[in-house]
Amino acid sequence: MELTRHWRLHNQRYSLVGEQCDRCGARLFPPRDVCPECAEPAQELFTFSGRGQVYSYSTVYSAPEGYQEYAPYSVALVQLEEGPMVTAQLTDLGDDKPEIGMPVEMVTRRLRADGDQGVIVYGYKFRKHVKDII
Amino acid sequence: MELTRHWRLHNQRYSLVGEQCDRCGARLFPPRDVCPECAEPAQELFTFSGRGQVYSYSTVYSAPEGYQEYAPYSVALVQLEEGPMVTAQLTDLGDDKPEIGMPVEMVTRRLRADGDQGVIVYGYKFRKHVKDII
Amino acid sequence: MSYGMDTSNSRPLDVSIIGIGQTQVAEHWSVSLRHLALKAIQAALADAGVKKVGALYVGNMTAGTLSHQQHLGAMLADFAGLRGVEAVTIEAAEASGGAAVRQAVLAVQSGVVDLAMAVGVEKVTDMVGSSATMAQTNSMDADYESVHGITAAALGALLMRRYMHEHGVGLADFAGFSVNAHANAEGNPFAMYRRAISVDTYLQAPLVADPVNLFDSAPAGDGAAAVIVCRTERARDMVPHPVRVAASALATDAPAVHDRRDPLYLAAANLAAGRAYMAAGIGPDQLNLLELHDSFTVMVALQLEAAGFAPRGGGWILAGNGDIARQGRIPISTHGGLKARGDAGGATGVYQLVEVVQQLRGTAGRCQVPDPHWGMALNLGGAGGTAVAHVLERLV
Amino acid sequence: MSYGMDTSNSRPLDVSIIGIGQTQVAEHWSVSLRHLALKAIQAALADAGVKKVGALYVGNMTAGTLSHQQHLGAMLADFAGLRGVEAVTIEAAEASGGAAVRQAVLAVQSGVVDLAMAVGVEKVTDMVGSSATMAQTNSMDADYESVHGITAAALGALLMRRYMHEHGVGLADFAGFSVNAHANAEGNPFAMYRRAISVDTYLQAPLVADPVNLFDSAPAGDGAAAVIVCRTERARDMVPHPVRVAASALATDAPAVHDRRDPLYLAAANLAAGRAYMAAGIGPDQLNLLELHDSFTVMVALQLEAAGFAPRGGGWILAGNGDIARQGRIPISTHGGLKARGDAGGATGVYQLVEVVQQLRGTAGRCQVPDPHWGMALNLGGAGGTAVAHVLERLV
Ligand SMILES: [Zn+2]
Ligand SMILES: [Zn+2]
Repeated sequence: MELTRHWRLHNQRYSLVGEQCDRCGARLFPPRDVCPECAEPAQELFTFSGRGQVYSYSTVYSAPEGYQEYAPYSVALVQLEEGPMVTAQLTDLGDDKPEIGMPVEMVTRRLRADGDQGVIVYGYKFRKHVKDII
Repeated sequence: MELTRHWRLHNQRYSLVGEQCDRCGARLFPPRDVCPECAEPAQELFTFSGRGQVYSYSTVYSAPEGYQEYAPYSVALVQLEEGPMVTAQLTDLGDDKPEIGMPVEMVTRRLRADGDQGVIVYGYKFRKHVKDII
Repeated sequence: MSYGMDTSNSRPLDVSIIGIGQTQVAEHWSVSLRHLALKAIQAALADAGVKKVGALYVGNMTAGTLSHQQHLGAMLADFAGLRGVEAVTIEAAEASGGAAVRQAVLAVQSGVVDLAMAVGVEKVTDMVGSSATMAQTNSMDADYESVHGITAAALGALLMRRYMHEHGVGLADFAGFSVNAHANAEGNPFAMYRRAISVDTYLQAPLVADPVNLFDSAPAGDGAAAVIVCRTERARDMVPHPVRVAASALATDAPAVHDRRDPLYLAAANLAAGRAYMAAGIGPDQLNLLELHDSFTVMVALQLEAAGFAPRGGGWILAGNGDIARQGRIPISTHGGLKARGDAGGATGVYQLVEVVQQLRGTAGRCQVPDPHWGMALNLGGAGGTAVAHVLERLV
Repeated sequence: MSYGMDTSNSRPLDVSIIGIGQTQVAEHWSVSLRHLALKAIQAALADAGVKKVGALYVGNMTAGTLSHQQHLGAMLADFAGLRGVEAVTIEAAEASGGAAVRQAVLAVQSGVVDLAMAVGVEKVTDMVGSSATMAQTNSMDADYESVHGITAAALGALLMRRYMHEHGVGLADFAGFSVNAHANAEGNPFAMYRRAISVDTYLQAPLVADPVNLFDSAPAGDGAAAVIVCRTERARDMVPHPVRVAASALATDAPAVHDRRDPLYLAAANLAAGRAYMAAGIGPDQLNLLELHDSFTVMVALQLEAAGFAPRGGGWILAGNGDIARQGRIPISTHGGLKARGDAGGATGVYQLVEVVQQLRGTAGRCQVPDPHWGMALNLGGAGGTAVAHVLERLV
C-alpha cells in the first residue's frame, strides 16, 4: 500500500503546483525548495497554466508493471510555457500523430492502478491544445 | 515471475543437498563452494540426513507479504546432526510446544505462494522426530 | 579478548566532523524521502557554516523497494542544490549510515575530497503492512532465510531465546536496556518516543515474536541525519568545536545467522570495535559513551560482549547494575537509541554519530553525559552481518 | 569546451589495477547472483595472484528489487571465503560498477586499505517481464518520471528523436555505432552476442520505443566483473603488467531528464571526463580507446560530445567516418560495448575497466587496439544522472 506517497503529490498531480524562486524568479516544476539556478530557497508556490509544447515524444510498447493494460501509449517531454519541462503521457490523440512543437494542454487522467492493492493514481497528462474560441 | 530462482534451489529445498570440503571435511549447508573453515574449494556434494535438533525457536505473528495466510507460524534454527545449522519453519506440531534440544526431522511442505503470479514454492520444514520403530 | 589479527584498517586518520544535522524520527506521512534528506543536509551545512561539499554519500536501505527510488546520490545532490557534486549510495543493510560515514572519512583521508557529507535517510512509511515487513528482510539471505518467512523480529527472538537458555536469564533481566533507552529519550527533541517506561510496562508489553516483545524491539520510523567531515587541520579553522574521527572500521560476518560458527557471538562487531580501539589507541575502559545498535535488547547484550564491556554471556548484567546509565561506567543509548529515538533503518549509523558529536561538544542538553572525551558508535547491518565502529574524540 | 570549474576531484592518484576477472554476460538461468559474483571474484584474485583483499566494494543496482537481496557486501565477502573483510554495496544506478571501482581507488589512496576489490554484479533474470522492466525504472525519478509509465527505452527515444530533430540526422546516421559494437564483439568470448550485423539489419530491426529500435538499445544480461587495486609501487612488485589508474572522477546531474537545462547535454559526463583529463594530464586527443556507456546509440553521440571528441551536435558523425573503429582515431566499444557484450546493469562500469585493462596489457586478442597507452572508461547511471570516468595508463 502506498497511498500516502501519491496523496503527498496531490497538488502537483492535479494542478501543476510548482514554485518560484524569490531571488532569480525562476519557475520550478517539479517543486524542489532549493532553486537549481541560484541555490537559494524557492518555496513560494506557483501554479502553472498547463499549456506548453511537445519537446519530444515516443511510444511505450513494453510497459512496466501497472501500465501494461494501457500499452502502447505515447509519452513526451513537454516544455511548459513558463519554462520548465515535464515528463508525461500524451492522451486523447485520436488520429493525430504527435509532433515536436505541437501545442498541448494539461488534463487529469488515470495514471495507473496500483497492483493488487488497487490504489488508483490520477494525475496530469497532456492533450493537443485547440486554439481558444473567442 | 521468479520461477528460475526457486528452480535453481530444487536440490537444496527438496533434499538438503549441501557440500563437503575436500580438505578439512567440513560439511556445508547451504552449499557455498568455498569452505568457510579453510577457504578451500568445497564442491563435493553431500546429502544431509535431515535429522537434527532445535537450537532455538520463535513464532512469527506479523508476517511478510506471501506468508500472511500461514501466520502465526513457528520458526527455528535447527542444528543438523552433521554439523551445520539451518533456518526453517517447524511444522506438524499439533499440541506440542517446541523446545530447545527437541529432535526434529526434515519434511517437504509448501513454503509460500508467490504473490499474484502464483508461483508456489515448496521446500524443507522440520517436524518433531519420533524415535524409529525397529 | 580477540579482535582478530587484521590491522589493515587501523591506520591513523586525520579527519574531523564539522557539521551535524538531523530530523525527528517519526512517521512523516507528509514528507517525502527527498524532503527528509534535504532537511538533514541543510541543517548540517548550516551547522558547519558551508554552502557546498565535494562529495555526498547517501546511506539508505529501503528506498528501492519501498519508494521505487534508487539513484539517490544524484537525486539528493540535485535536490539539495548541489547539482554536479560527486554522490553515490552506500548500502550495508541497517549499517548503511555508518558505512556512508566511513566512505566520507576515506574520501577525505585520501586527499581527493575536501569536504564530504554523509546523509543517512530512510522513508519506511511509503508502504505499510506486509510490504514494509518484507522490505526489512532484504538484509537477510533471501534463499535460505527470508524464503522461510523469517522476519527481523524472529531473528532477534531466536537469538534472545537461545541466549536466555545458555546463560540462564529471564525476560526481566533485559528490561534495563529498554528502560534506560526510554528514560534517555525524554531529553531528545528528535526522538520518536519521549516517554520513560517502567519495568512493569516492559514486562507486560505484547509479544512481537516470542520471547521478543514490543519493548525489546525498536519502532521503525522515517528519518534523516547528516554529518560533514574534512581534514582536522582545516576543521580547527572552520568551526569552534570540531570532533575528531579517531577511528573508523567496518567488518562483516556471514549475513545469515545459521552460517555463523556461534550465533551468539557478534564476530563483525568484535572485529570492527577491536580495529577501532587499536586505531584510536584506547580500550573500552577509556570510552565515556557508546551508541550501539539496540534493535533488540538481546543485541545490546551481545554488542556489549563483542565490544569488550562484558565477558561472553555477561552482557545482560549491565542492564541491571547501573553501568549503562548517564552517570554509569559506559552510558549507552544516551539519546534514546533505536528503541526510543526510533529505528530509522539505514540512517541509524548517522544518527548515532550526530548524537556522539552532540555529547562531545557538550550540547546534548538533558541527554548530556558528564564531560565526555571519547565516544563510540557501533552500527549493525542485519543481525550483525555488517558492523561499523567509529571512535570520536573531543578536540581541546 | 567547459568541463566545469571544480578541481576538488583532480588530485594525483597512486593506484594501479593488478587483477581482473569477468563472466560472460548472458541469461545465466542456472547461476545465482552469489555464484556469478564468486566467479568474477575468484578470477580476479587468481589474476592478481592473491588470496585476500582488505576491502570489497560491490556495484549493484537491482538485487534488492529483483532478487529480494540486499546486504551484498557481507553476503559476497562471506560466500567468497573472505568472511570478516570490509564490504559494502555502492549504488549509483547503472553507474554502480564504476562508482564501486572509484570507492576502491579512494580506499587505497587513503592509505587505510591495502588491497581493494570492486566487483560489479547484476542478476536481471531472477524476474522477467514487466517486473524486470519496472526494476530498471528505479534509476529515474519515481514521482515525476516512472509514475508516468516511462521506461529506460522511452527516455532514450525522447532524447534520440529530439537529437534527430535539432541536428537534422536520420536513423541510418546512428547505424555505425551499433555495427561497430557488434563487429568488435565477435572477438570477445565474454560477449552476449558475438555476431556482426549489417546496416540493413540495423535499419530493419523492430521498434522498441520509436525511434529507438532493437539495435539502438542494449540487451540486458546477467554478469559479474571484478578488479583489484593497490598502490602503484606495490603493484609493480606483484604483477608483471600493472595498469595505472591515472584518474578517477564521479559527477552527477539531475537524474530526471526534464530537470536538466538542456536534455541533449550530458553535464555529468562532461564534468567527470573533464576532471579525469585534468587529473591524468591529458586531453581527449591522447586517448587510444574509450569504453563508453552505449546503452542507446544516441547516448553514444551525446557522450562523444560531452567528452570532447566532437562539437555539440556533431557526435553522430563519428558513427560513419571510421573514427570509432579499432584502427580509428578513438576506438569505442572495443569488446562490444553494452550493445553486444551485453548490458549487465550495475556491473557495466567494472566490465568497462576490465576491458580497458585487457587492451592496455595487450591481451585483448581479436579485440586488440594497436599498441594503446591511454584508455578511458565512461560509465553512466540512468540517462546520465551519474557519470564515472576512469583514465588508465599502461605502465612501462
Ligand atoms: Zn533562483
Ligand atoms: Zn574446509
